Amino acid sequence: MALINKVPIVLEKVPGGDFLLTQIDAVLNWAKLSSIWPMSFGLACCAIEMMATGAARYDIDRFGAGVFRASPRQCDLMIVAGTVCTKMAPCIERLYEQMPDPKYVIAMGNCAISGGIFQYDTYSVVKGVDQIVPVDVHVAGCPPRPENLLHGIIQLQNKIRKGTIKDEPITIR
Amino acid sequence: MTTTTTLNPEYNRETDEFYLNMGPQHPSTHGVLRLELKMDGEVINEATPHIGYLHRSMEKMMENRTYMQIIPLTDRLDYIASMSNNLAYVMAVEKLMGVVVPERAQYIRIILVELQRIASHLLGVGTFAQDLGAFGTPLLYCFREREKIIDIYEEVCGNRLTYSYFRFGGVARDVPDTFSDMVQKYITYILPKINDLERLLTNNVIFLNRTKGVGVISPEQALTYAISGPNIRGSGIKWDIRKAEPYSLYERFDFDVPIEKNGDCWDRYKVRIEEMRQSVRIVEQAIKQLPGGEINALKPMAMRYPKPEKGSVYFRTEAPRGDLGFYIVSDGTDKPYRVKVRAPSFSNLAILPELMKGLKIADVVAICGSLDIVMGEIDR
Amino acid sequence: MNQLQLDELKKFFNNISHGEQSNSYIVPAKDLFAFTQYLRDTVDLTFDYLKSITAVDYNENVEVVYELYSLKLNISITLKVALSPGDLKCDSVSSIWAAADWYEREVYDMFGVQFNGHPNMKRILLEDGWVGYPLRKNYQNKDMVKKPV
Amino acid sequence: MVLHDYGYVGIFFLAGVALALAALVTAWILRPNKPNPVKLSPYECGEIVKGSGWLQFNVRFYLIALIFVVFDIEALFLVPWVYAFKYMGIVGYVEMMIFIAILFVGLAYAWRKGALEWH
Repeated sequence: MALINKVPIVLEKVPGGDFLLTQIDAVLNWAKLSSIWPMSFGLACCAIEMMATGAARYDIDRFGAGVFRASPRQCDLMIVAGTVCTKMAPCIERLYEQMPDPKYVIAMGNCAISGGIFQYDTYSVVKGVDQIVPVDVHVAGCPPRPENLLHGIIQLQNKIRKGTIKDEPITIR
Repeated sequence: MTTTTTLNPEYNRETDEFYLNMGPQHPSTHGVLRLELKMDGEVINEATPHIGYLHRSMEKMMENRTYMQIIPLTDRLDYIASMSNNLAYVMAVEKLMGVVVPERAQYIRIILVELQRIASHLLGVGTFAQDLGAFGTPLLYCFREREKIIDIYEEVCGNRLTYSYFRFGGVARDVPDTFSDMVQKYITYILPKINDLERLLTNNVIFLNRTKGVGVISPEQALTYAISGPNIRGSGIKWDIRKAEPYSLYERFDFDVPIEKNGDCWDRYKVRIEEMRQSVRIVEQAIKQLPGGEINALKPMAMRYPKPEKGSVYFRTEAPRGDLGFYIVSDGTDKPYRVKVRAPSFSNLAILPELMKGLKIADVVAICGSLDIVMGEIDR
Repeated sequence: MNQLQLDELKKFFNNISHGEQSNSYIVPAKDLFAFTQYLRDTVDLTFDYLKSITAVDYNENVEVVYELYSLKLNISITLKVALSPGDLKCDSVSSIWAAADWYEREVYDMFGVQFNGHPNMKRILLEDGWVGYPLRKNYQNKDMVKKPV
Repeated sequence: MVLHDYGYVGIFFLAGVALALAALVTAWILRPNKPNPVKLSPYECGEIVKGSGWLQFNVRFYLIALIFVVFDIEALFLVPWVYAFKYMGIVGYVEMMIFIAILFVGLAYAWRKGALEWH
């Protein structure tokens, strides 16, 4: 665990420590949520909508999430945009593992949420990416409009805003 | 396999071969394509593409759906030009059933398909320039123009990317009355923008060094690998299905087929730019001659549950990426017995290993961008 | 190619019969290679563009369908080769058209038709270790859920 | 307390080091540390790495790197000289020209020896 997680233990003994703790949380969470770097990881049609969100009209940069990094080492957010197939599943798992903590996943589009239109009569589609990686936000739509994706990112920011360093959720691996 | 360097006799050492995966998650492979590269230093000895990372078993699904339920599936084949997929599939079934589509519907179809060609080429050229290092500027310009086309599509069929707007016998609904002046406004808007794009890219020194003479496809190679669309016209073969086998009302419009001679990445890019201008010409003529009249030959029930008699049909159209064909075998029931999609990007990609030998890794990116492949229709 | 040219073709290949459509021919498997070679190499035919190779599983036989196109004559023809489900063997035309390499690998991947003489007869779309050929009508897969009609 | 000129340089140096260290330490305090074998495996576009990177490369890469370093340092020395050019007479000019000439001989030697060829 990081050193910062030991600070609350000390702070509880100090009177008014909780107040200080919430301030530290606020600063850390604000830093995390205002620069979520997504990984450029388009699978299918939703990738085109993700590019349209990154383009000028819908401009994902307003939320600090416009820097699409190529390698997972520099990303905080994996937007699974498209259909997850059985041949691609191990790669998605490996990419998720190779992202540094704290990391988040947005399942964009019905295919990533639950297999969507490819639910029946398919032998090579993974019905939902949450069978592979823990998903934070589901963005429905086929493909979801860029506004939906922006709404998903705002929901993710709200989720990060509620995080705290006191009891770091241990991700069961 | 080791190769010896020719630098200097004293320095003659064997160097080992280096394996590199330009894997499924890569910014410049235009989707989930994996290129396994065997390299000596920077020069590529052998490149083998691995596909199938987006194989969604579409052809198996199509065997268990009625004809109309397949239309949304065809949208997701080549998801950058889904209007053209719809057209190819719907016209194939119409040919099977022998339905004559009314004039107004055919005009609406041609206008929308040619606008789709402009949108698809815009995205193809934008990502091609982005891969070659022009980070942002051309891509954002192209997306701005493309968003305007998508506005027209939203007005007409309500969706941004997957339209499912065509039906057997015509189109699903009539176009709104603001349609013709929206298209008219777009035509006068887009032509100077294509010139700006050309001024920005075509004679740019960096763009030239990266694309001129790279990935040359000779006409014989183009034919034996069955590549099609702007890629084959880039190698000097004047062949366009809209002219060779005119379907729908294409023989009414005069437009010419742009070709370039020496078939490198630069020429394929120039063919795409020129094709955008030709598509604008077609839309211009089509919007002027747009007739009135009803928009669907079949009654609603016959339109939604067609039952073509036993037989098979192979129908192909000129999609933005090339020769998109549908082979449909019907056994008289309301579900097709077998649907085969002949995807242009499938054979366009097959030529990649042939072009890669001896080039550097930066050229892989240029060639992959210039072939303008889409993984959705390769993996089906 | 109208009826006249078919009779002229029969001189060379006597057991080619007419398919149900105008431009489709049923070709026995054993002289497919020679016929396609002839189609591509004769100067006035030059079917140099192989549109696609696909297959259809009719339960009693698997039919491999070749779609050819000649840019010179601007004519498309279809060749159909019927294979018995027991031994799915066919000659590979990848030495005539290079596009056939991937087409045949896909037909092998989906139907299990072996193309002898093919340089790299492996699966192309599915993982290498995949069992079974998905597009065959008798393909069973436990996680393939039937669409409720 | 009159700080000799070098005192200021010392403070400037310390400030630089302190800033760099501050960034590193805060990062070390804040970042979670959850290593696992897959996370530590090298990233290759989502695939398992085949072959290894530790192999004999062509020597030309190393030579080009060396030559670059030499002429990069030369440029480094040129910069202060350019600023001080007004206050130096002809002596400074000749001195620098000798320096450049020596390096030019180095370049000629490398070129003649074939270190710049790429194939």
